[in-house]
Amino acid sequence: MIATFSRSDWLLLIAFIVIVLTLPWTMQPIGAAYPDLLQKFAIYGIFAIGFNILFGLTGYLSFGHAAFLGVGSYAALWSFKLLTMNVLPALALSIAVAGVFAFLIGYVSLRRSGIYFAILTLAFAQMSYNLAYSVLTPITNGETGLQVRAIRDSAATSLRDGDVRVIDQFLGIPEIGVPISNLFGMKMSGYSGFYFCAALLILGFFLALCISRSNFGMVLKAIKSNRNRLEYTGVNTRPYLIAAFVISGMYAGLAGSLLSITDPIAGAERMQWTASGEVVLMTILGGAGTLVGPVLGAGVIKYAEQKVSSWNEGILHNAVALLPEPLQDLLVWFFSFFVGEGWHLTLGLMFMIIVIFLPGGLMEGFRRLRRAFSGGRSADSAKTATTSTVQEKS
Amino acid sequence: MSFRNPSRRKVLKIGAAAGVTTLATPYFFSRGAFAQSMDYRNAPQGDSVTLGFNVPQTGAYADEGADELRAYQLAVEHLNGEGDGGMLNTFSSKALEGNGVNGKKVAFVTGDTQTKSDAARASAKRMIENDGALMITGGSSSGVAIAVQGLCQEAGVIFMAGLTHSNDTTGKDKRANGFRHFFNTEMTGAALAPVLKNAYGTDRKAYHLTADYTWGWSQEGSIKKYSEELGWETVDAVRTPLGAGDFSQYLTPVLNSGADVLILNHYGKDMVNSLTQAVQFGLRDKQVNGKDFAIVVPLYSRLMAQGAGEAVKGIFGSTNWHWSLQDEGSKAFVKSFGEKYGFPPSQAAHTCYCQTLLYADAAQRAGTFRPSEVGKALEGFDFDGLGNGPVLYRAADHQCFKDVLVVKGKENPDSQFDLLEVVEVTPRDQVEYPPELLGGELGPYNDGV
Amino acid sequence: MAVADIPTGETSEREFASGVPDKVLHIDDVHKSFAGLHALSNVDLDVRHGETHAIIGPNGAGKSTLLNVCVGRLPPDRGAVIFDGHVLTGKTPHEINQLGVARVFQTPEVFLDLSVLQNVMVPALSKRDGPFKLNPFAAFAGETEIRDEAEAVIASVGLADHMRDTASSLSRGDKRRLELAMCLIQHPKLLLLDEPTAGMARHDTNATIDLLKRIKEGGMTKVIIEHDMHVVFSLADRITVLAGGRIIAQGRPEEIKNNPKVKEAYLGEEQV
Amino acid sequence: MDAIFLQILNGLDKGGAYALIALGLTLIFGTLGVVNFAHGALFMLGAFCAVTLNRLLNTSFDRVNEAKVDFLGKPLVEKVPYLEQWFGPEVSGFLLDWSVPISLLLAVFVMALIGVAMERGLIKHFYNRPHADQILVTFGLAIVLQEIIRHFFGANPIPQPAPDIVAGAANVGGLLGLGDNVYYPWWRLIYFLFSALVIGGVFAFLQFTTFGMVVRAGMHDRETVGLLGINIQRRFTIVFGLAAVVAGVAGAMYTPILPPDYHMGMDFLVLSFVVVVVGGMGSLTGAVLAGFLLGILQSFASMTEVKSILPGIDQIIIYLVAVIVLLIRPRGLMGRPGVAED
Repeated sequence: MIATFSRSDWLLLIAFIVIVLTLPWTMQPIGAAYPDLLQKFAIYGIFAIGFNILFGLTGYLSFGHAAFLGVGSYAALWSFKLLTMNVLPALALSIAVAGVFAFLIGYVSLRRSGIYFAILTLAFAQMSYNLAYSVLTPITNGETGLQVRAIRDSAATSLRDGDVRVIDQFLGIPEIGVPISNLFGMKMSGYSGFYFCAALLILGFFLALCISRSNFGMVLKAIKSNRNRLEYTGVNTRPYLIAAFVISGMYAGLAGSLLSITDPIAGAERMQWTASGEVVLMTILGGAGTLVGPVLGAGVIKYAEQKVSSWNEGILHNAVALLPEPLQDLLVWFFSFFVGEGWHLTLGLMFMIIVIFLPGGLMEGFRRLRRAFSGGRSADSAKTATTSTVQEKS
Repeated sequence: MSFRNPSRRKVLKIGAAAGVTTLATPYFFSRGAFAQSMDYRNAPQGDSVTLGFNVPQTGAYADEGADELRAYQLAVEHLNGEGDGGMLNTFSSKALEGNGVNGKKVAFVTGDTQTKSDAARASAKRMIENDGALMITGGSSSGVAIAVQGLCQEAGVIFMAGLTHSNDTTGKDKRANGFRHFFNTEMTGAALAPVLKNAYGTDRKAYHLTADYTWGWSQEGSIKKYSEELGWETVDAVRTPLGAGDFSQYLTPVLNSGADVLILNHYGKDMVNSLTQAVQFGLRDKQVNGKDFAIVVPLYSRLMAQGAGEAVKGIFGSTNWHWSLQDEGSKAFVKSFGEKYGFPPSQAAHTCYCQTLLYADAAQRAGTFRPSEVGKALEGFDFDGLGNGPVLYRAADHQCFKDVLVVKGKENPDSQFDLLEVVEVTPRDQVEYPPELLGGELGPYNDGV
Repeated sequence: MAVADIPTGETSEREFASGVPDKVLHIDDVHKSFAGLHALSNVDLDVRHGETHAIIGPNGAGKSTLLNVCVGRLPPDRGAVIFDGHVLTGKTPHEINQLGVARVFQTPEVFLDLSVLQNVMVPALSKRDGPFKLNPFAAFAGETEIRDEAEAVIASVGLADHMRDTASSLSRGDKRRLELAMCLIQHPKLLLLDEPTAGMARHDTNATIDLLKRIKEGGMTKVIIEHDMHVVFSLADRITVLAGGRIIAQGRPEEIKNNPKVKEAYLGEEQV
Repeated sequence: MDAIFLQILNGLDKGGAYALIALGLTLIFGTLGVVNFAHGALFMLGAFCAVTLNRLLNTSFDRVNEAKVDFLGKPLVEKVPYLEQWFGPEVSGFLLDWSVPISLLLAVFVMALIGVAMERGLIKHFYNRPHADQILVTFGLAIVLQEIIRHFFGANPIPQPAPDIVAGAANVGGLLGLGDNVYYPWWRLIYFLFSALVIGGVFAFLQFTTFGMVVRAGMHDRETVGLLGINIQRRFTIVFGLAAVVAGVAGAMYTPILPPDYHMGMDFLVLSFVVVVVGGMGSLTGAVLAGFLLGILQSFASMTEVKSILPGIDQIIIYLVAVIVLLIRPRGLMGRPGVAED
């Protein structure tokens, strides 16, 4: 199977690995080189890659993927509370639970397509969110969020407030206060947490590349292209769609699990429809159907959420400190609409601009740039550029 | 809030300094520096110390967040010796001299919690990991406060909670590194009960509408406990979905339930909507069981009450602080806030200002920013002059104990800010409870090393 | 995609004696009406092994309905369609295809986002691997045998130069060739063609006729629905004439040409 | 019995609001084929028309009142509305009291303008783009619109009281002979009547005018209408304007029930989509039917009697109904096949 990668696929994979692993250095100039944001880049990158397997390949727009993210987080937390602080069981449990959950929702939702499918997934996710916030509080700890606690003294303490961690207790792993998630002793916060997420991001990217290049992936793309034709070609599209839905749900579960692993708390708002919308935006912003686009989109949105929102007027003033006072004030006044508390406005405008002018997302922007630079040389190179578009997309 | 305001600009520039320096410092260098002084997390290296103000800048509580941020900026100004000094002049502890803290200028970074636990933690992590903040403060909901408090405990910095009213913050979910100045539902219940008894008597039937999440339940529990002690009967307690918008389907059953008091355990937009609609349904003007029907909103926020407009008139509730208080501290705070921004501060602004001052004072008295030392300086600290009379920071649960205000919607307000009038100041000893009551465990301090 | 939503009716597979052994397709007394309007009534039709059978008729005669009944898109109200000993009635399109029935649409239906080679690989793999195979790691790029065959088929329809182009960049005529290639790779026992030259220029039409003639030499059974008499008489071995949902004539081309009933049905239609 | 009657009233009232938003949404979808995620924002903009009018009427100058002091102990600077200065307190008081109903005039004008501008400037370029693109660009627009509103009006809800005379509750029981225990707010009754009127008006407009006939024909088969040489484009613009006006007046009239804030559009967005989908994308009757159905079901699901059997049912009832309806009727209650399925 690996033999079927073309040379450009290998180059893409290697470039991806290099870029991801060097993020702590390359992100410094823009002030994003700190563990939490890097972790979020990787985690939401995984989420978006998985979402893209459904949306980018089959064209089915799910508005409920946050539900799987949330379920994955809760599953990981319960693994911490009941079994062990080691992250491997948590990962496995999250992916499995999210997969089962995705199968149930996908089995029902995929009976419909188009907007009806989107609303069905939205409805399931909103039901999960509403219930998790209120009546399911015994499992989710509602508004406060599920957290890791110290080992409970007696069975009278509820499992929400006191953990059992049977495996750790059995192995006699000592605990002081509230323990930290770890991979055989290596703690999963800070940079080690980032590299753990990065490794899984690379693995997830590699799997997505495999799927994209496989016969299975080709059928998924054919579904997007012309599902009716595919049925008359002897392909039963429904199991393919369910498989794609479950796989992308498992990616979401993995992402949710990593959220809990790097930061052991799980809240219901992760399942809200706006969170589902966020991953749609990430994917489209970067370029749906491309491999790198969703990761890029995830990075841009998380950066905006974390950094652009923190640029207050003071920072703006410093940024333009070399300019004369009145001009400074004018610039600061103008930009203060878009940064700090105005970062939502920036986000909204960014989407409008991307969707209006670059329907293929940022990746299409790069392609156009590349074409603009190579297009001057010969008609031939322009043609190669178009075919490489196909290559890239396929 | 004009950008031309010179004093504000100056503060902002200082505030930004920290952000920009760290922005430009490659992390390996800063890590190296950190490694040299493995004293405690984010020990300040230069001549300034960075605080992280984590408030909701987007979402339903954005206005509250904006007010908190104003208070923080004012506090930083006062700590650095600018402006009129505000409550520093009335504060009983005189450790702070208006030249920063421990000889270092105070700088700050800001972040947006979006009133979501995930976003709030991410934002706090940025301030700790990237901007070198060694204290995080702010927040406008209990879910967020508890989430960020847990994070600060893990990271090894101090958390000074902003507006959080749930018992859990300093109860079940309390942490050694976390401190709360704001009051809680338990105190609300204890403070409201006697006032309700005077106003409405002991023979009442109460109907609760409760926001269906932890804070709502906690509030409902406290009010039930204290009102039933009075002899009130609880007819029903109905849970309403968060953000329901239209509450009509929950209000109509109240009319025929035989209840004569409606208790709205809602906050924020839910409170505005349910109260507005309850009044529209004529509940405030009704007669039931031969008594005037009454509505009670246990936790009032003036900013939010503005949204309910006329509907708040005559409605009882509790609040942490109100700008119309006439003690020296409150007057000084209202003056310096009002002159800077042109309107009086909210209770959220007040608690955030106090928390910043209290932290700075504790660090000054401890002579270090090490969380464990600062924490010990705060534990059992008795102070006065910050607008609530004599206050104790209880060592056992890191909760402030002070008088609680019972307020009522004003019948004839003078201005748009003049919505509430203080009807009773319930003294501190009436709202105190044993620390074991709410459970939880502080655990050890974490200095982040 | 709406297919899955249509009630499938009686699906029990009855044993049907295939009767004459060289009958590939047997349409047995099929009725279909839409809102009281009889689109098909009493249609009996046999298609013999290896023949090219054309179904003609004026507009609204029920040709497309008949085809849709054959491929499982529409359930008949009564009667059955038997293919190669299997009852097709109530089966889904992909099941019918797996039995060996391939279909060319009226307007070329291909996978516009995929390359020409991929367009042909999809049916090739569905023939080999069945209606569903979950193996995200298997890629045809590594399977020379089946790929070589696909490339050969593509070359045979004259698209060798377009192997790596996306289907959306093809001309309409080329899309039709591609669709034919997609059917041919499956070596279907029966190929259904729905107006394969509709909307084509004369030049393209002739090229398509040539192509279909070549396939005919391979001995594949074909049913063609066609409007263009030039095409019909160039290709068909036998012709069935539908009018008003009923079969009015059946026979070899020359018989049909001279059938008065057919002339009557086509009265006013320029092509006869 | 009274309780059930009141819940039906609640449901009708809620349903009226849902139906009004969904009506415009499904109209836009049916004629223009556009999925408009900014429709909630239009509802919000309508509500802010009421706020704006109130602010305009309150435009005032400062007058120092030496007799009173402000919170800083300085002489109180009173805001005196120009209206009061010019026409005296009685007229200005009357205008302010009736500002919500009066704001309907403003809302009709402003929303028509916004609607036309939106269609000409943005939406028309998206007729042939995939639904996902339409969703995203209108979602982006919704964020931009609400952030602009937040910039000027803040994040807190702003109270907009109904006129005094209808601010209280009506003795519905007395009117209908059900006893004296059934009270219902006047304004909600008015809102229900208002929504019924607007819905009726829109239906009449589409049913009995030539314009409406063309639009309905366009909803049925856009290509054919285009082929007839009718300038469908101009009509689309008007339809979009109409939908914006319906959403806008629905929002303006809703302000006394729900004090408006910048985010209210998003709160209604998901709900209105569920209503449209349950009704069937592109079906006007479906949207109205689904609006009232969901409103009434939501009201009943909130009753303590129901909740004690199914805890949390009121949290999910809307979505649950959507799922059930879509699984039983693939295209919603009244949807046509082939619409919005790709």
